[in-house]
Amino acid sequence: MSVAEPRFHIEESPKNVVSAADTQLDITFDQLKKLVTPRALTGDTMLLNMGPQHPSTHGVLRLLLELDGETVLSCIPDIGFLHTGIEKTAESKTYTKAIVVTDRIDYLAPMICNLAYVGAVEKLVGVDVPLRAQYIRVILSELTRMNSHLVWLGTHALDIGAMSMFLYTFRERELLLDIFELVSGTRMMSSYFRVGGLWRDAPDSFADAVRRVLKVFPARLLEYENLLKENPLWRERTIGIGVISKEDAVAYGMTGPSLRGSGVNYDVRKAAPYSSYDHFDFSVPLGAHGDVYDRYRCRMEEFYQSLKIIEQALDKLPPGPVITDDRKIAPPPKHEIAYSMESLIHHFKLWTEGFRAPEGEVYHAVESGKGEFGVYISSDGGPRPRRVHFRAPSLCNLQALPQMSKGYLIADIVGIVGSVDIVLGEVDR
Amino acid sequence: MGLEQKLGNMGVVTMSAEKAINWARSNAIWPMLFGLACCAIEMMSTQASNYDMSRFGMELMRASPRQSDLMIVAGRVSRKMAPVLRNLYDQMPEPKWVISMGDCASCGGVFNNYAVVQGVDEIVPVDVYVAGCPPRPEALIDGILKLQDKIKKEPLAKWQ
Amino acid sequence: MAPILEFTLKSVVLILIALTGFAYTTLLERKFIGRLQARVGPNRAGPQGLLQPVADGLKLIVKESITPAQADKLIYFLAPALAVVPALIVFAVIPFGKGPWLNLAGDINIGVLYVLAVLSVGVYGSVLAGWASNNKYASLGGLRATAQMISYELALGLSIVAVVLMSSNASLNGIVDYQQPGNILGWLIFRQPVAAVIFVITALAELARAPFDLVEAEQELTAGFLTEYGGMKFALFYMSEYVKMIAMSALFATFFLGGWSGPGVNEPGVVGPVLSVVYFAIKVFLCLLGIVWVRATLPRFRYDKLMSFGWKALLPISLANIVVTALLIVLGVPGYK
Amino acid sequence: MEQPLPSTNIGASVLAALGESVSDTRVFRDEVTLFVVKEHVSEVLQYLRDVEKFDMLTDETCVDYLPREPRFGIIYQLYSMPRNIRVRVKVMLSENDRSIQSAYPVYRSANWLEREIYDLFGIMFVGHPDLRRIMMPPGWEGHPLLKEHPVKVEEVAFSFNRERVMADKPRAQE
Repeated sequence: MSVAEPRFHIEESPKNVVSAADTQLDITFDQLKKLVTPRALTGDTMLLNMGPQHPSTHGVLRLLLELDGETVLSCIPDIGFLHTGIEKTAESKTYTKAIVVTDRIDYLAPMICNLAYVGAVEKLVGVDVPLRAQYIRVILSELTRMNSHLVWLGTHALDIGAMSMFLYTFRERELLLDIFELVSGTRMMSSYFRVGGLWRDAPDSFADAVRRVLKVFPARLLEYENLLKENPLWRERTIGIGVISKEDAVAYGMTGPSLRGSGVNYDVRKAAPYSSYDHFDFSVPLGAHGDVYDRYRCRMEEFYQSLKIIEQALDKLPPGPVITDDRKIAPPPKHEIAYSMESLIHHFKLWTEGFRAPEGEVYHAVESGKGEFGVYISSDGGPRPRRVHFRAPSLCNLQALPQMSKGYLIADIVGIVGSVDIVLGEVDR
Repeated sequence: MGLEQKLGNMGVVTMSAEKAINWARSNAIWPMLFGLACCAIEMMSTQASNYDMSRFGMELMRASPRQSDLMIVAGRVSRKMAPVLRNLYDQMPEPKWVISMGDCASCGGVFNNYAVVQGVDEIVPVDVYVAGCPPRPEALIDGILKLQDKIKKEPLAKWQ
Repeated sequence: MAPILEFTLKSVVLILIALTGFAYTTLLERKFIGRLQARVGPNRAGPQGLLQPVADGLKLIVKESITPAQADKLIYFLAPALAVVPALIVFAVIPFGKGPWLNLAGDINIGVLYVLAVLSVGVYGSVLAGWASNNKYASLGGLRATAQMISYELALGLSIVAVVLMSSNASLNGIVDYQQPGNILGWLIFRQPVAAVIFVITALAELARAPFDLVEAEQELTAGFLTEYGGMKFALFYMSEYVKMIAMSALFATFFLGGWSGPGVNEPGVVGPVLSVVYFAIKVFLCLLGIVWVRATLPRFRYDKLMSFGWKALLPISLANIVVTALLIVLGVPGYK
Repeated sequence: MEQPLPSTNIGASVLAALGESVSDTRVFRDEVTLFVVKEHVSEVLQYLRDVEKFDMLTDETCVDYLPREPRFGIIYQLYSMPRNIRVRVKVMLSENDRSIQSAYPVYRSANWLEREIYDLFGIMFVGHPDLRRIMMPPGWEGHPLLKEHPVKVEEVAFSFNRERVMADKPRAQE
């Protein structure tokens, strides 16, 4: 393999043999110069494209790596390969209809995205959610968090070469998907939460299904721990890799387990409890060193905390309605439509026009599996939002990748990317 | 394609060869390790223990397009990804097949907007469309079985 | 019978056996790893999926053969052959059973040297493939193959030296004979456990199997040196990997598990040789299962850790093992004579 | 300023310290928004970070208020980890002058967020180290999140117009 032939020479510096065109990025030479070390321009080091189709970039992330041997000198992420225009689409839909696109942002944790969005709309229009709905939301959010962490664990272990882990975690994931299917009728894109509550009450077998998860999971988690926690190869591959300090992590806006792995105690569930998270007793696992292993430990501990929250919520689950009785926001029950003129009008208005929100702007954040998932809505007083913006935790966490990956080997890069737990649907939206 | 051109029209010999080769091809489809979005997660579920695509000899997901026969376009294809996707398709050796998994890949799905390609058949020829958002693993397996049937009926002479 | 005819016949039979073995080793791996991962594994092609390797092979043969435009054509073409041939000719010296007929090249007295030499040639296939593909991932894979081979070849050789010291014989038949005083304790794995462990580790590294599969580390280098290979050329690399797996298992069985020895191999007539072949096959099969099991369990080594492990841990240990073995032999400790 | 700022949130001392830079404040649903004059945005952010301990820029985005003038609002969501409070800083930009000082020197997390705003809205960030498109492909023209950009790109095919729509649809070649 040799350095690529120069496609066009840069006039001022005839020594350069690498052109911006070689990187296949949309980049000028001056911009490239700032991103790589000077050695890359003389062909002394190798520029390697990783992605967008690569087994371990978790979708379609693309990394341009500058390598000296196998050591990474600089890492330039290139995103946008999954840019879906979700924010634009949400602008063109009514508040209720836009719930379906939020599922597809973080498709590993759709319920949490739903929760963030409906939470923001509830804040905007000022509506209260019945306690039962809040508790079911908490249960489902925590199940979703476990779902997200299971996929993370499987793919992260697969990246580092422990291939069986992937199949075990996906086996357990089916248990969770069964519950989502039970309540919403679909495995992944549930769209189960509505503004003001839930689509409908959870079926009777819901509690049993969740209890089954509570019963099965501890043993399965122990299996995972046995396979990885003390495995010398795993520790060798993760301890001291991809270190990021507290200050850097905060400056890059990292949130979630990636931030807590560095020892910063910030969890939206504790800092600004939503959906009655303050009713439950749980702790926030913290790391100390900010390396891949600590982030791994943080997420593993979160499994146990999630189980704890689910158990409490299930025990305390109150009876009652699951959606607000504000007919201007939530549709009336079907049987009312038959005999109440007013209900029929409400129903018609809600499904044709949607409800109107007061003019203003709100920002509502929840803790997703990846970090702080925020929704910013700017309303112009009409039935459609003027602007919806999703604050994606993966985007900010991924921003720190160049900082985290400097000086490590290629093999570590895949581990670091895995440990940050990105989901490209959310990064690109 | 190499073999068929050399064989030419040899009547019964080609017929038997055709059967054998199509049987082999339909039973050893190696998919490319290529996921885009939500559907990719369901594709991974399909490979995992509960649904187990390996029964069809398909667990050898190859990361390199040179070694793969089937491209499962799992998820929405953005305008930025489209040239990459076509490039990957061109790098696959013949014969090759494409499954368009999910609504976004098949027709744009809920995303009729500036960023998403309205159906991956604008970029690569598709053999089987699987509906759903995302399709259940059973639906994907059904799509694969449909593709196997299709492969079994393919005349060798078609692969010029 | 003219010797040339005899050799040809035996070679053909052996190669056929090796290739069938290769095909069914792939199936074994897929089935066994499937079971380990709570899956079923291939079961649609033929009864119980037994024809799966046939389908794979036939498909790969009739697949379009691509040569990248920028590749070094000749080397690109030769590399797969360079990988397969050494893997196949290792079998020449391995005694498959009792009696001269079950040994292709007869009893050559430098069998151990031959094995080491041939095995180290095999890596050229990977290196040249990586080089000729003109692909950055492939060349990284090729470089890794070189580094890995150099780091582990030495320890592999030294672990075999201990075996040679014990049996004072460099012929593989001699080593097997040495290990069969009639009971299982004659196997060298019990008297040379350190050498056996080192042999297992270095053999995995030599095979580039997990956890040492850095050469084609899928998650890091897409497919490593294989990235640009498809169709039949890819099948040849695939073949070389699995044939090497069988060869290494056979060598491990020969060096440490008493080769073809077992109860009843000294029976007169046909029974003895047949039994010996069966024993040998069982031992090889168990070794193969072990290799697959390791793959399903362990994470991958990292490149630099792999190197330092090879040079800083395995090499000194294997040297020390030789010194201790030599001392034990000189002192005449029971069991070490 | 009709109602006083909530005491749990940012204090009135901030307003006194920032003086002229803050043109207006608004409280909606207990969320405080500071309207900042465009020229002073860097100093305000610097002050909020260093003195008021707003150590994290959680989000930065843009809103297109199309019929209105000034047309664009750049939104900064700040969070103070030690004080556990949030504040929103808003800078209005007019249609004709779509540029603003970059927040990158103050908050490193602004890097990609500003690239995204540049890509989707066409706002220039002065002093940004690496301002290029991030979401859209290199050859893309225009900025899709502007209100004048249409949402739909393709007519939806129904049975009555299916033939006409399908006739225009591009098809891939083998």
